[in-house]
Amino acid sequence: MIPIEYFLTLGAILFGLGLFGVLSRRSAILILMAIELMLAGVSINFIAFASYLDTDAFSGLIFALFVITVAAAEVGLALGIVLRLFRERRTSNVDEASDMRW
Amino acid sequence: MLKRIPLPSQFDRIIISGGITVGAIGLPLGIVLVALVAFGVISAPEMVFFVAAFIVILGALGCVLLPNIVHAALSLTATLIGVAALYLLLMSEFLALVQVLVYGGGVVLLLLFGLMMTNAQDDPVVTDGSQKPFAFLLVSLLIGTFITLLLAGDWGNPTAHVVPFELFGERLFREFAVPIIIVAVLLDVAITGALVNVHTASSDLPEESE
Amino acid sequence: MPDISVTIGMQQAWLLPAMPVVAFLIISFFRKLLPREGDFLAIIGMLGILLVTLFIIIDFQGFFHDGEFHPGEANVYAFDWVRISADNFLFLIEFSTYIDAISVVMLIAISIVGLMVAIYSMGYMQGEDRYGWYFAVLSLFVAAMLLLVTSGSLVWMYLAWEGVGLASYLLIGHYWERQSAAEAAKKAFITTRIGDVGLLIGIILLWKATGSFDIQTIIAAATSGQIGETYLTIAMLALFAGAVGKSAQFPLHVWLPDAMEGPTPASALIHAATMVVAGVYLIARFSPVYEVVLVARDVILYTGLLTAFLAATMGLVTSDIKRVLAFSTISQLGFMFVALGVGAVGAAMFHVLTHAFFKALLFLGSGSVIHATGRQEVEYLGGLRHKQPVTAATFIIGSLALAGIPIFAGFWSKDEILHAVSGYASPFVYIVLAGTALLTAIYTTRLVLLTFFGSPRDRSAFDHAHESPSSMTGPLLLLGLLATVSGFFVFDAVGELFGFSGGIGYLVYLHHPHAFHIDWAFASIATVSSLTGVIIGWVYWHGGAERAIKARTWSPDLHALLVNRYYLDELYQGIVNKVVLGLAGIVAWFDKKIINETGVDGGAQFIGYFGYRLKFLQTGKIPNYALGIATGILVLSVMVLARA
Amino acid sequence: MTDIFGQTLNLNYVLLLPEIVLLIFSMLVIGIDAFKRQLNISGNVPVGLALAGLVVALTLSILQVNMDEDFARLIQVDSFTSFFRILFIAITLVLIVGSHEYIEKSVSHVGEFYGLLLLATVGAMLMASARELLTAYLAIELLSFSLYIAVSLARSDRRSGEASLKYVLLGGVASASLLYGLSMIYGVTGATQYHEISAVLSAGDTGLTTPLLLGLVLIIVGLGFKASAVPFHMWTPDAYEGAPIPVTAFLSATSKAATIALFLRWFGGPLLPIASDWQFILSGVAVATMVVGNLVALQQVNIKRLLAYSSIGQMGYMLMAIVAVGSGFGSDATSAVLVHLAGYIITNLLVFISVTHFFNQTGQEEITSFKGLAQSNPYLALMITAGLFSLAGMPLLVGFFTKFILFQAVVSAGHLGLVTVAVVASTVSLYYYLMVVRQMYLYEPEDGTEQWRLSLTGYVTTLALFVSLVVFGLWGTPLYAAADAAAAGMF
Amino acid sequence: MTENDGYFLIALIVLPLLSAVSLMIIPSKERALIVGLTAISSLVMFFVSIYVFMAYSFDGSTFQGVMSYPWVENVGLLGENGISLKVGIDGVTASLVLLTGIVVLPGTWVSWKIQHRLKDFFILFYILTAGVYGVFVLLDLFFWFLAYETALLPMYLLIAVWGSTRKEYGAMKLMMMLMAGSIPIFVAIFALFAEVGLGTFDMEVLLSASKDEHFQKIFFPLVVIGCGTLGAMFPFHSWSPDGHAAAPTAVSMVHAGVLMKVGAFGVVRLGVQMMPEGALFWGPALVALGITAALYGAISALRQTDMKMLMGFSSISHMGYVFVGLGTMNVIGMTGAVLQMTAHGLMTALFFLLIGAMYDQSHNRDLPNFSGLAKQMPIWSVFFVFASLASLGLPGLSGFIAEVHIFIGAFRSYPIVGGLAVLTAAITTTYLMRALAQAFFGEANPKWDSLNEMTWIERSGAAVLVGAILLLGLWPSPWIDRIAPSLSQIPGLMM
Repeated sequence: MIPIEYFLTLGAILFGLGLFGVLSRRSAILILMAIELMLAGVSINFIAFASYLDTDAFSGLIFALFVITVAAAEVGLALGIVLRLFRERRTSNVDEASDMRW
Repeated sequence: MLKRIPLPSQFDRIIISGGITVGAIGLPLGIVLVALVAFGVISAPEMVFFVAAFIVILGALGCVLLPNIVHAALSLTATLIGVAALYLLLMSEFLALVQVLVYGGGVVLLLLFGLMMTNAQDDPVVTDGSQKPFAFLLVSLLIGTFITLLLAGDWGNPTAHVVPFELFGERLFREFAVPIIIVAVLLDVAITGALVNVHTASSDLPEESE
Repeated sequence: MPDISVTIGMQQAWLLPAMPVVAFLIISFFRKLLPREGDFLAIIGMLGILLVTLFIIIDFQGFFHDGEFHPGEANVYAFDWVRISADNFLFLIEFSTYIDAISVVMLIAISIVGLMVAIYSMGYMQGEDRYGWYFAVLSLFVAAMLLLVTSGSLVWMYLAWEGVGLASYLLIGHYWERQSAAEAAKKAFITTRIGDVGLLIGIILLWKATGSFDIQTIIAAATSGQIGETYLTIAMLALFAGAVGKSAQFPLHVWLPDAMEGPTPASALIHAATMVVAGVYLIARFSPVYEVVLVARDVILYTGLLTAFLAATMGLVTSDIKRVLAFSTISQLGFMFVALGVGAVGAAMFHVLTHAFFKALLFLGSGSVIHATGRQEVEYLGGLRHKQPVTAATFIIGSLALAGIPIFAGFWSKDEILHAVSGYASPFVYIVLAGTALLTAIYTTRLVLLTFFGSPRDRSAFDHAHESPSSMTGPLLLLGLLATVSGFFVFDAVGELFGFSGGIGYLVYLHHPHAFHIDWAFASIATVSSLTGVIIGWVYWHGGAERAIKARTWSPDLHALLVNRYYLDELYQGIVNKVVLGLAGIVAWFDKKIINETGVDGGAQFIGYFGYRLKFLQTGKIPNYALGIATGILVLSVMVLARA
Repeated sequence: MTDIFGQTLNLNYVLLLPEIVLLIFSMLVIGIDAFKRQLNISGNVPVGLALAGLVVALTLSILQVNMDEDFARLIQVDSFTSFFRILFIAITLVLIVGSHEYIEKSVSHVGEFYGLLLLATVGAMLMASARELLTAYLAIELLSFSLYIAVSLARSDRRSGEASLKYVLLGGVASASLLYGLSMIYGVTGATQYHEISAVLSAGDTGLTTPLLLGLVLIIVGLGFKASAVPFHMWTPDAYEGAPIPVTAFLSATSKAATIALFLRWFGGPLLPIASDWQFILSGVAVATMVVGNLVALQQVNIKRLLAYSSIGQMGYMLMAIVAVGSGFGSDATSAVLVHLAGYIITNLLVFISVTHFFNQTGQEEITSFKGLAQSNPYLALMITAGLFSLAGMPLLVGFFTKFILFQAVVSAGHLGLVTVAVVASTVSLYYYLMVVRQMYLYEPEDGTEQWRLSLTGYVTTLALFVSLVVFGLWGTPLYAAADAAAAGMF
Repeated sequence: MTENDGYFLIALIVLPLLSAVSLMIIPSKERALIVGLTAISSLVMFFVSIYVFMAYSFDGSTFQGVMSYPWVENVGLLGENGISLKVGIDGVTASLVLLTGIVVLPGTWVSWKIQHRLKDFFILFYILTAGVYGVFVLLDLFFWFLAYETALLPMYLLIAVWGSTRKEYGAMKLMMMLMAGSIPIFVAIFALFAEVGLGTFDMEVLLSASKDEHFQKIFFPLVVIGCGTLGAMFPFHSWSPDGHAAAPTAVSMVHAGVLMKVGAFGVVRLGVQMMPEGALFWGPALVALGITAALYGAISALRQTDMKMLMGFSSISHMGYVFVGLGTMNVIGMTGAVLQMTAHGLMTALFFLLIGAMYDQSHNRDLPNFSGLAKQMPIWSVFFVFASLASLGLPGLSGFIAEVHIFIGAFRSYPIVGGLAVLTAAITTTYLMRALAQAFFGEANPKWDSLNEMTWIERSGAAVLVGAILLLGLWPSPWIDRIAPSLSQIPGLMM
């Protein structure tokens, strides 16, 4: 069988890559995608734990299900805001959305 | 707005580049993996894991590195589908299904529409920020630390189990009724939010200064 | 009069300061409402003092018998002023009076001169601004002075000591509209205060060693050898520092000449007769202790000697009539300290008494001259004996007393001091002191000649001059009498005449029952040297004083040195300006720049600057913010990794 | 009903009545508002409905004060929950009453706005009452989602969208971190129920210390983001500045309080057995928060940003107290936190409502625009001064009492060093509060500024808050007793 | 003091607060009403203070007039009597209460001529007064600290709104420094509560509870630094000159006269009484700081020209004596320190009253600008000379009796310090005499012919202070008999 560590490592890498995306991207939508990557890493964790360690209660599965749902909702919500920003400023570049600072 | 998006050529390029990638890297790797399975060094599920993991990581890298936004979005799809494959490996078909449907189908499409509506394709400034090298260093360290911390733990030697579908549903709707209600409200909020922001009456928006 | 002495006597010594205090309070608050601004109250107070002093002297006789003084209950306990008590511990400051022969001598001087000066002032101060205030302060001074000499407790003595300083300050600065008067008052107060630092330290040191502020207890403890010698020496030297300040001894003598900015009668009382001898009184009071600490006594001796000589030389060239007298006062005080330094307390106190009379006389005389002419520089006076015969006569009497011409009071006391010094080991002291006596005679003669003889040099002043009113000449005459005869008091026979069983000599000579004895050899030497001085003075300054002017050109440097008072004022001023104010400047700079601007404001600015730098982390860009989060995650995970 | 393991599930929906009522009313508000043109109803109906819902929910919450029961092992209705329910509902109530003029004037989509406020309140209430990780997570998201939108609702203000974007994107990162942390906790303990986690962790070494530590770090990151802990605070000033002022107030009050409630629930409950593992992390974060928050506040020129940094600093104090919760003084420290939280919220509401009214009148939010307020509106100047002084912990006001209790609890738990930092930081904070006070009292108003008055509701709310500020400042017993009871419910 | 006299102590706190609240209700146009109200309430406070002082009996019990109302108890970390409204005085506070009453009375009087927002001034002023009284009479650490901060809080606005010369800077600096000073006090209070561990802030309990010696050694310096800041102890004195220069008359009076004593009193109550072993250990350091401050302040004052700056540095110097006295750790020295608090309070209040009386007319305080003021303002000058004499420690006035105790106390333990302290008195003489000679005497400067004599109100105010100075100087027993027995109960104290 596949050791659980494989999944955890993969989860960590996905999480890290997602974070990297957030840090290095300028487009609001790409940042959203990167967040999805992070959440995917989390989901892998949850499901791995659920099916390896918590076989009776499998709460992790339920958790992952909700995570996916919430992530989807968040994308919808965030996209709305991005669109609004785009309509206000003709850009989805987050670096330009820096009227407020210091 | 739509005519500005050169869909066909994009897909062409993706298919070509994807094919070359799979051919150049995937094939030798696949051969190696098959060989390893054949010689009994790794099991078949492991081989599947490695293939899926390969796709996932590659897709993730593509998502965060590719300069072309549509390419990145498509890489994300690859990743998400790879993740779904992993879910299958983890014996949860249901979640794999949800993953493909919700993410591969819904979210990515949503994102693509978002990209299109924000004219991201034409926006020359939408590339990577200046802190990319530093972010790379930082994230490498971070991943290293995470993995070190994770692997330092003694996880034992558990095996994966299948969760019966009915049990899953029963538990979900019996015990987790409140979360479901909350999620329902949450979705309602999200819709409201999206509506409010997208449907902002033009009078509410400040005059655009161009 | 034994009946009265039961009711008023040494037990009622507290009345002495109380009466003038009442006068002070009434005059200072109600002088606008009182006729003559209440000067009569001051006079009444002085009369009361004289009366009480008389009763005290009568009471005091009772302690004299068998040629010895038996104090008995002279130390009168009055009340606890401060009392902190606990197990095995008592901190007590009590108010008490103590009268002995020294006090009585002082009381006589104060009461007589005080009364004379008060009466004299009625004429002298007539029509001045702040007439009543002057009398109020005069009363305050007398009160403090009497408290000083009657107090049995060192703390109360210190209180009075500062009180006379205050009165002196107020009187020197009486004409405060004159900047010079204000400066002189300031100088007097600060200079004496520097001495008082020593006095207070001495008092506390003595308390620390004995646990008491009672003078007699302290003396008893010190003489019985309870206190280590070094410790005691330091304490007694500290006390002497107070005396140096108050009695204008070198190096703190500089205030006294300037103090002549005050009204002349006040100078007569304070800066000649009474306050300045407080130092002498203090040392005399502690003389049994100084018998034990000979090092301290030597310090007193040489300080006195140096002061006497220096002051006399300065007196030679000073032109201001009052300042000449001031220098002579300093010089005479030096004589007294020399006497104390050789242990001749009796001689010192005798000189205190005679000096009080003749110096008060001289001051009042000079006041009369100033009052009449409006000038006090001798260069502008002359020939006044025609215009002011009474003043001139009394002034000459005083001068003769000061110069030490036989039969006048000063002769007896000064001779006594010289005699005491002659018994002292080093002939050098005697020679210097005798030389100083000679100098005294010279400058005294100079003063008299320039003022009252020769021809007037300022015509308008001379024409304007007139004899002073009787309120002024009366005291002059009385004091002239005293200056003539008071020296005889030392003879037993005179004492018997006044009803003292052992003679006043015993009183003055304290516990030296061998009392006064005159050594004709020394007396003649002294007389000769005084007469020589008078003659030298006559030679140089009679007529037009051409010789004196010629002598001045003989050594202009020396003359300049003397005129400028050995440049001590300049030196002190320099020290104050350069060293003290310089140090103050450094400290003020340190406070402003280092503590305030660098430490406090700088600290605040540093914090603000820190915030200012930090706020620019807030770039407004989402990836930067996310970087913050990521950095946080990394740092925290590395932290836990390091810990795990 | 029983669950799949055959254990009974308590499905007594009465327990959730306050939340349910609020949900229904929020839907009503949103729904009616959407059709208000068609139904031809006045603009006051949404606000009336929202208030009615809040009042009903408040009544129900008060009725449930003494309850201690769980709902399907997901929600615990105990005194701790009741404390926060009442607190949160009261906050929303006061905010709506105190600033409805502003909302009607400067907020777009008023109906949705009220609905979202109610929903956010529900989210906050669930955060305080959850006893299971998933529920807690969803509650956080409910609160956050509502606020993401609410932040973006300032009418005619470009900053609003920007603020919302920052909030939502960074919030996504933070909730991913939080989830990762939760997954670790789940992986190590195999449970999502608080009491089960607690049981596993207190049973001893699981052999999985390092993953657990990683989980703790990420949970602290996730919650720290919500609580604006440094260095996860950077969204705060921008979101505060861009949001409509009542939302800013809501962010600084409800959102923060709910996060602290969650902190207490988690770190005082399931994670308490491993206190020594997270205390040092949290101390570091708390110190950084106190220092950075107060230092940067010194340099602000916008009142909302100033208050943002000030609330960051305040969060530092509370995080510090949560460290103390781990030191064996759980109940005492918790009640101290609750006291301080309540005091902080009363104060903050007073300040924000006052600022709202100031903005209504002048349209300004620069600190310098407060110039001469003491003459143009002495009442409001007094209110703002009292509020700011209370935030600085000055005496006679509630801030002094609560800070005293809070710091004392932390010292009693043995963290003198932390308190020293806190006291220093709190002194620094006085400086920037005084900067505002100075503008109001020292300078003359601009020429042509006339005296003006607040609306009636403005007077009522500010006065009520001011009175409680003073009363609790001098006689903190009711507050402390309530907090003590609430803390007792948790331990 | 009888049981019921505790009501008078409570009245001391309630009266000023009540006045402040009443003032809030009165419309600001009603000047007469404001003046009347403040006149009555200041007089009542004055007499209650005197009564409290007189009623304190010598029988030696530590705290008298003790009254306690439970406030917050049995919740959280508070046990029985956790926080209680507890009042009571000992000999030290009896004399300080009297001082407050004496200073506030003329402080109120001289403030009546303020034209700008008189009502607001008095509201803040009375809150400040309530805080000061509170610090002296409250026996619960929570309320003590509350009162302490209450006394500081109004200071900012009082100075910044009604002040002069660089008022914003001075006010902010004063406020921030004093608040920074309360940091270590705050910390020490918490530590004390935790150390005793009885769940109560009752000071009587805390005083008698045993505290670890190590603890005392650590926290005593914190208290000294904290309270020392308010007491203008070197090197935390920097607010004093600037703050005093900026403050309005009454505030300077109360601040220098009373509030600085609150700081020194804090050292007594929280430091020496609470942590005697720590005090014994740190006594030499306190003495060293004190004498440094005394010399430093006096020497700095030599170079000051602004009268209020001069007084600021002079206060630093005089407060230095207080710390010397406290550091001697013997009853005489400490009694002297408390006496010095009173003496300096009276004297410096008089100074600031006088400076204010002149500054209100001339708007100038720079000594070199003046000359011969005694001509134009004779009565004022007499008062000023009197104040100077009191300040320089002239025997018979209040300063002397206090200083002599301090000197003696210092000499018992540290003769060198004692010597330096006496020397400082001479330096004090120097700078005061210089100031007098320069500005008050000499030729009158016609530029200031327009200056009027003090008003009768100001004269009465000054007279009250002069009377108190004389009383204390000539008859100190009432004070000493109250102070010394209270102090001698501190364990470990040398007699």
